[in-house]
Amino acid sequence: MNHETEINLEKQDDITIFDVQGDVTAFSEPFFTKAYETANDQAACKILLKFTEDAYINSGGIAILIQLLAQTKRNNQQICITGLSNHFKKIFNMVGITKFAQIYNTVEDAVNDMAM
Amino acid sequence: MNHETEINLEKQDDITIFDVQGDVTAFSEPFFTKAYETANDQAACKILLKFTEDAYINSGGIAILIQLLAQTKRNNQQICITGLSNHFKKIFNMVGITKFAQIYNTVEDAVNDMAM
Amino acid sequence: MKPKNSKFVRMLDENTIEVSLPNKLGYERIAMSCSASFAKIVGFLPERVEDLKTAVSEACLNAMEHGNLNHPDKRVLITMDYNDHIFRVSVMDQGEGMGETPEILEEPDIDKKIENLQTPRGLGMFLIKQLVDQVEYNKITDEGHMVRMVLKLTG
Amino acid sequence: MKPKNSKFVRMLDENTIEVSLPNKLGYERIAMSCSASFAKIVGFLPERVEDLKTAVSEACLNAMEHGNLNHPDKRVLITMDYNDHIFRVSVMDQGEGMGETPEILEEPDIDKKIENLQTPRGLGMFLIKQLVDQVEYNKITDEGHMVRMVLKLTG
Ligand SMILES: Nc1ncnc2c1ncn2[C@@H]1O[C@H](COP(=O)(O)OP(=O)(O)O)[C@@H](O)[C@H]1O
Ligand SMILES: Nc1ncnc2c1ncn2[C@@H]1O[C@H](COP(=O)(O)OP(=O)(O)O)[C@@H](O)[C@H]1O
Repeated sequence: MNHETEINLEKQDDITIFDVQGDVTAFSEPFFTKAYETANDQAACKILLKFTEDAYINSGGIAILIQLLAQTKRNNQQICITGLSNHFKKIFNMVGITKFAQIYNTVEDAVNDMAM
Repeated sequence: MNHETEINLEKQDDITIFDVQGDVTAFSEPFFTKAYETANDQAACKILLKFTEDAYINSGGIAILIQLLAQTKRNNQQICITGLSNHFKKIFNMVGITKFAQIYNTVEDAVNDMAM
Repeated sequence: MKPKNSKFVRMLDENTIEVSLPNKLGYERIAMSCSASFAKIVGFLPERVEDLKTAVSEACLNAMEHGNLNHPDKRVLITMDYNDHIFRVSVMDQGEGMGETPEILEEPDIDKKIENLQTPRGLGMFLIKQLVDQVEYNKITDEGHMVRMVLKLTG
Repeated sequence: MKPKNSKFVRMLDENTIEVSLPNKLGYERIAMSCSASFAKIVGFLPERVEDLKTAVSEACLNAMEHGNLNHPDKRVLITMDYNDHIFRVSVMDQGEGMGETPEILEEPDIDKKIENLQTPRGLGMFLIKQLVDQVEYNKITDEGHMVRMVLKLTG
């Protein structure tokens, strides 16, 4: 089963980009946990979640993202999102995720805005 | 049912391009017949079939292409193919279509080569 | 083996497609691509196909987890038909349903979730209700529990 | 209706997926996307998934045309399972099969086809044989005629 989510961490200025390859489901939890731990070890205070347009994201995956959002809020970190298809932009809006993480169309837009 | 194949005719130099949008199945026959009639009305002697990479082509559609190849051969017209995915390049090879119609990776390659 | 084929003929009309899946998380993707393919054939626009896929996915996940309680030997049965511009899809599991009052399910509240005052889960039914034109759940049939969703082809 | 669910449980094991389609040309796409989705889940590479899709498509087209003779009230049943790196897919129709000697089917010959000495059709079985690792056809079961294809997961 391809339950693998791959998350590569990249730095751009003071922003830590979580490059999320693959699907986001309940099986993604350990990958997000590990990525977030690594980011914290590096004292990240700005995080950008970058998804792929063709990712399959389900409610189990969204629950994990909500947990991550909760943690970043508690730790006073800024968190933003990019790379979503229009469908998942809509879904993230419905669920209310956009109240806690702004969605950008491109990495460039996100990085420019988060730098300010 | 989306049994529609859309074929738009374009001219590039002395080459008539059949821009085939959509799937190529037994239902595509009237569209190819019509396109070929139009091309003949314009006295086309070089035809380039341009498919889309994500097209679904089945044996019913290939049979129609073989009929078209047979007609172009009888009428001494040159016919070439472009826009196929690797999978359908392989299939066209297996069936032997490549003996009668060369396959090019790009329209440019085809046009350059056919111009000679 | 004889009864099987005849049963299929008897029970499924010429607009109906049926998919039977083992109860494995991840296999909801198969139901998603089947329903997407059917919806495209009958003329749904890409955005609407995405809505359908998410609704089917969530209904299957619930069937696997809550209906079939993750038992690997249970099945999820997806039935789809298209008639008069109406696309119907039912997802059936071998469970007991949600009890008498699924309506009292707490609505997801993102503020509460972020503050840890509500589980981060509990989004599936909410998404289904948002995405389809009509949903009936908690239908107990002789064959198990069924969620029925309807999407209208418009435009 | 009771027997249905229990029958499903009895007949289909936890690695088996079943899709039942009405006998409509075009609906083979549903079988294609289902099998593609399943093959991706179990780890087939994209090129091999394409081979599978074409094989499934051709088997379904044959089932609809030659097996079910285009009767709209007949069904095509696709069963797939994956075990020990072997992907099996059978396509069943409610027809009589191809007669005793399918082996004598004339091989497609493009030169003859172009010269109108052979029908442009007759490519389906040829493609299936080329694309899958193993194919058995003309199997008549109690449930109808079946084509069975096998693809191995390698590498
Ligand atoms: N098929 C089902 N069978 C039994 N109970 C169900 C089913 N689907 C949903 N439920 C009940 O409804 C609740 C809400 O489901 P849902 O909104 O999808 O969120 P989640 O699955 O994250 O709990 C579930 O926790 C479960 O109690
Ligand atoms: N499911 C089937 N039931 C009965 N006959 C079949 C079936 N599949 C194939 N055949 C027979 O085998 C022949 C060759 O099939 P195929 O190679 O797919 O080419 P085509 O469908 O273009 O004739 C068919 O013409 C038909 O006589």
